[in-house]
Amino acid sequence: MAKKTSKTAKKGEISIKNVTKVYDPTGVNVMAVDNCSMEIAGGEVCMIVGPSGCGKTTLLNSIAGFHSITEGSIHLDGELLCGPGKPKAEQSAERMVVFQHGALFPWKTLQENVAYGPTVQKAMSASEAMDKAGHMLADAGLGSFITKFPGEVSSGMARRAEIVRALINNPKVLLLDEPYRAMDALTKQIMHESLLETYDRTGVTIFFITHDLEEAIFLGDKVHVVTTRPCQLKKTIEVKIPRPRSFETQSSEEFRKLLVEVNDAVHEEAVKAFKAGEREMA
Amino acid sequence: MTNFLQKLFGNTTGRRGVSAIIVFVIIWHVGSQLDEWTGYDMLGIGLVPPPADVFVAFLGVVPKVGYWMSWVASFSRVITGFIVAMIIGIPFGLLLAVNRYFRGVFFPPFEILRPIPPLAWVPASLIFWPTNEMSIAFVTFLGAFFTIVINVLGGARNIDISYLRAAQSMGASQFDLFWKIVLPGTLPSIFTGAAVGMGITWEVVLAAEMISGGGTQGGGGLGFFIWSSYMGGSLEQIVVGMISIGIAGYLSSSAIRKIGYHFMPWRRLF
Amino acid sequence: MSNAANTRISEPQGIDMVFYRIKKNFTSVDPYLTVFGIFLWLFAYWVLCEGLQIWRFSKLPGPVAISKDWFAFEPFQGISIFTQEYYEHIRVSCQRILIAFGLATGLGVPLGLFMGWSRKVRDYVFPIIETLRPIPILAWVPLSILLLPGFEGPVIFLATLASFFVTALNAMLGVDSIDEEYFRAAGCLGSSKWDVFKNVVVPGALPFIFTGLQISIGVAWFSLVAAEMVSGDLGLGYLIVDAYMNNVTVPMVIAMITLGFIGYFSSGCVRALGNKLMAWHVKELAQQGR
Amino acid sequence: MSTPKTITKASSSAKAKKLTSSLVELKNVSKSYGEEWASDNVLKNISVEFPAGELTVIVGPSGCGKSTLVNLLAGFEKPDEGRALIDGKEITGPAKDRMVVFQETALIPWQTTLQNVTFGPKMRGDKKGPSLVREAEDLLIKVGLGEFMNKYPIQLSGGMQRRAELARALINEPTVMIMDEPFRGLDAMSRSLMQEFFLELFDENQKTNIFVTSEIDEAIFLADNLVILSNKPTTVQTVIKIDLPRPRNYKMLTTAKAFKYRRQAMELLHGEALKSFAVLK
Repeated sequence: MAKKTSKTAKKGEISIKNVTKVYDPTGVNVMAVDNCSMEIAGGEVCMIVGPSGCGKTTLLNSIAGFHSITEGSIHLDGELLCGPGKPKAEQSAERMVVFQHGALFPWKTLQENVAYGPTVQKAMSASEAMDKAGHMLADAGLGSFITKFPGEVSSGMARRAEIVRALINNPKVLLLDEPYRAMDALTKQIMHESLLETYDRTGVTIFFITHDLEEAIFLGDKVHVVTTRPCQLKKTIEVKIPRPRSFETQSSEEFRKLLVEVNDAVHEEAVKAFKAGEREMA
Repeated sequence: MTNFLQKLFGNTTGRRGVSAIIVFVIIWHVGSQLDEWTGYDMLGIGLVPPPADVFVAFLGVVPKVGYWMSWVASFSRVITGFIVAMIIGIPFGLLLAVNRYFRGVFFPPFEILRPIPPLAWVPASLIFWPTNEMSIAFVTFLGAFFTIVINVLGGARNIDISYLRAAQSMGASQFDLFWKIVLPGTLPSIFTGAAVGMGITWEVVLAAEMISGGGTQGGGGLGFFIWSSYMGGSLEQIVVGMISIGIAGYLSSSAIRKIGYHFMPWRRLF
Repeated sequence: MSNAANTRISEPQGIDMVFYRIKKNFTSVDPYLTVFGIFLWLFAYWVLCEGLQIWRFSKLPGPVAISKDWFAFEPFQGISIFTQEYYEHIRVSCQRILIAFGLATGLGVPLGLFMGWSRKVRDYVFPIIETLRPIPILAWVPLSILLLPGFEGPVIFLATLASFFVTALNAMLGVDSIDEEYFRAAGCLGSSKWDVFKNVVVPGALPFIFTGLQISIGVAWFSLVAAEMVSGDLGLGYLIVDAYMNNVTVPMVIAMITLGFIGYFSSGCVRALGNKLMAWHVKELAQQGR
Repeated sequence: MSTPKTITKASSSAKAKKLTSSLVELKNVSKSYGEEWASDNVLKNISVEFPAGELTVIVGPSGCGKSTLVNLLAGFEKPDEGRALIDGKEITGPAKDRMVVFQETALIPWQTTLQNVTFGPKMRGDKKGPSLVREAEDLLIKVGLGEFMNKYPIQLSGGMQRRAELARALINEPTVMIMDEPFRGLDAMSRSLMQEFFLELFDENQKTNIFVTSEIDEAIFLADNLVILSNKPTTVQTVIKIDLPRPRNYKMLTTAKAFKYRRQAMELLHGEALKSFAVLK
């Protein structure tokens, strides 16, 4: 198992049991998730890989409390988030989401954005929160940008600030929904290194959705490959590359072997999803 | 029909909407009668005729030829002004968009004249044009013209440059670029402009009919219908006139939507 | 061939930047075209109305006649920049617009925001607004004259009504335009309902609100002029009709031009206020090169 | 300077009508744009050769002026200095011998897929009537859009739009295809499928291909030659010859040889990427 910092003993353990989600938007039932179970240990980086539109996001949304689930249950540290009799989890700062398109409030500066959480939760006074936000942003290498609006900085910087905004609340779990999707490979690389550095510092549990295989292996402790819709667990691959990892890791022989393994599992699903997508359009 | 009813009552939004309108009519009724019942006037709407009286008045005017003649008169004014504005406005806007020199010379005067409210032109045009009818047509034209030009200009200048480049590298001539790319690319804004322009046109026609007293030569119009009801002190007929104009305006803007739908098949698919 | 690729020019600062922009502006053909265009237009106007006096153009006052009267101590036809009356009309119109626009904004923006934010409010209020909206504002003129007392009441009512619809609808669309993810993010961060309204709904809808306000002030002027023309005792719209009735054409045109200026100025004010309140939006657009 | 090579590669496609491809060269090209003081935005003294019938991939960090390079090659812009040549002749403007597939899809939204594909020949008038329509239909079937000919671009998925755009370019029988990050915005999986599809097309046509991207894997997977750009100012850093066998499939990317190329490219580019982010730390 990867090296963990000691302060995160038993924190952010997620257990997903037999979760099923059926949508009914137009009278036609669509099954997004079908009897999906997985266990995520506290302080683990769990990567979910699967074709787009396969229901991965549904899983994340039900953990975060945006969607209800139809069957099954989800527990966090033994506490029921949602399950029988309680279809929808409540939203809470212990489970922070970083969104696909970025959801820093464009009308607040980076510092105000980061300070927002503690302020509205009344965990700190406004000025304390602003101070702390300033420090945390500076630690993330954004010190000279704290008074800028998100629209003024590059997407990479905005994404870093968004992760800082999540972390200032000391969440148990960080839920990331393809946060680096729109970035080019080189920017992504830098973002990965920065996220790993953050992880090594905080040891927060990370639930990360992606369909970039290299990203999955480079960041993760475990890679869960899921099938195309409805979303089911197809294969779990343990990544035993030691931390801290650097960009050289990505050209190691070990990495290459894992990539072959994941690639085979995913490619089949990708072709299936692609064909299904074409059929749906026609 | 059942389909329509189902759509209306089948969901919460529909039920709430219908009940809101019913409540609105009840308040209208109560408000108009309150003075009679209790002696207290509710916020000055005590003078408004109750809905039932309006309905009766409506039934009263429907068989009259004069009422329908006012529809015809107003509609023909609106359509004349509007069509002339389209015919002149669209090429003018496109020219402003594609030719830099044309824009440089003609855009500033256009911008200077644009903020003057169309109705402020009414007396001047009454003086200038030989007949009342022509001056109403002119002001109507002005009302729609500015809106249409601004929309056409904005739309044409916002066309994605990559369409132009793609067409160019496939060997399209300037002529083709204009007819195959610029014009269809501007269509959505043309229709937006037309819809807004149509609204303004109705306002202007009404005002012009009221101010010029419409009836003398032009044969009334809905604006004059309201105005003469006002002069005659028939409150029910005023409200009937208002509703009629509401319907007329609604009909003309849905006509524009229909036409737009027909001309822009690729926009239906959103 | 230029050597631009190899030379480095440092970015001009402060006043130098201003000079640079001015210089750059005047090396292009645009400002000359503008001057030429305005001159051409004035010249055509002069030729038609005063030079040749062809057809019915002779009935309209030309630019020379207008400017002579406008800037005269003792204007021939009653109105100039030195007469008290001129400013009185302007004052009255502006005062009415301020009241109407203020009322419409004060009522329309909150109503629109609530319509966008709460499904329930929208379901109940929106159908009523949609039923009333197709009725052109001017169709309300006789009714409002009958129902509301005095000259001020109807005029202000009409201008308010016109801009109220525009403002409320745009505020509602503004809330619709806010990405769902911002609401979710705010929820995750532990916001109360009120926090969401204050920190997401209001700022997120601002760009649309200000687009709406810009249109709304134009519409307010439009209806105000109409209302003043039909019923009124003072104001620029009244001045136009009054001049027409008294067969003096110069004050009529002066009032028209004045309306144009004030209308332009007032929408400029709304725009400036919007840009001040939405620094983030302006900077974002600038970043995208727009 | 080398003369245009004849195509020596084994051309698997017997049915290809005529194998026409051109040699494209940039000679000492410099170009600046934007305000004069923003001198980061320059291409500086770029000389690069795009051999006939080969697939050359240009890769560099984002914002390094790759799109400007495309504009120069396509003829939308002219270099400040130096020359852009096709078969030894100066590039003077956009023409049908160099078709561009754009970063954002440039399918004309008000034309159906079929109309989009027939647009070019119709405009020039060099192909007409039923034979043109048949040719376009064949091409669309080949790219897997047989059922989508009468749909508007908005009705197609991202991947389909890209394929329609490929068909629209190919019907003009260009000698050079210029691809400006054509698969950007597609998700990683559709992307890898599109890459395989694109290579099939390439193996069949053997046109000169210039492909711009910022993804290293994509670059190595596709390329015969890999041109790595460096940033601020933009110059050519290295050209790597990629010697992987064709036809290629997705498994080839995880071979040891590909990994060697990958490591080499990554080391070069990581430095460049950090340079772009230098402002951060």
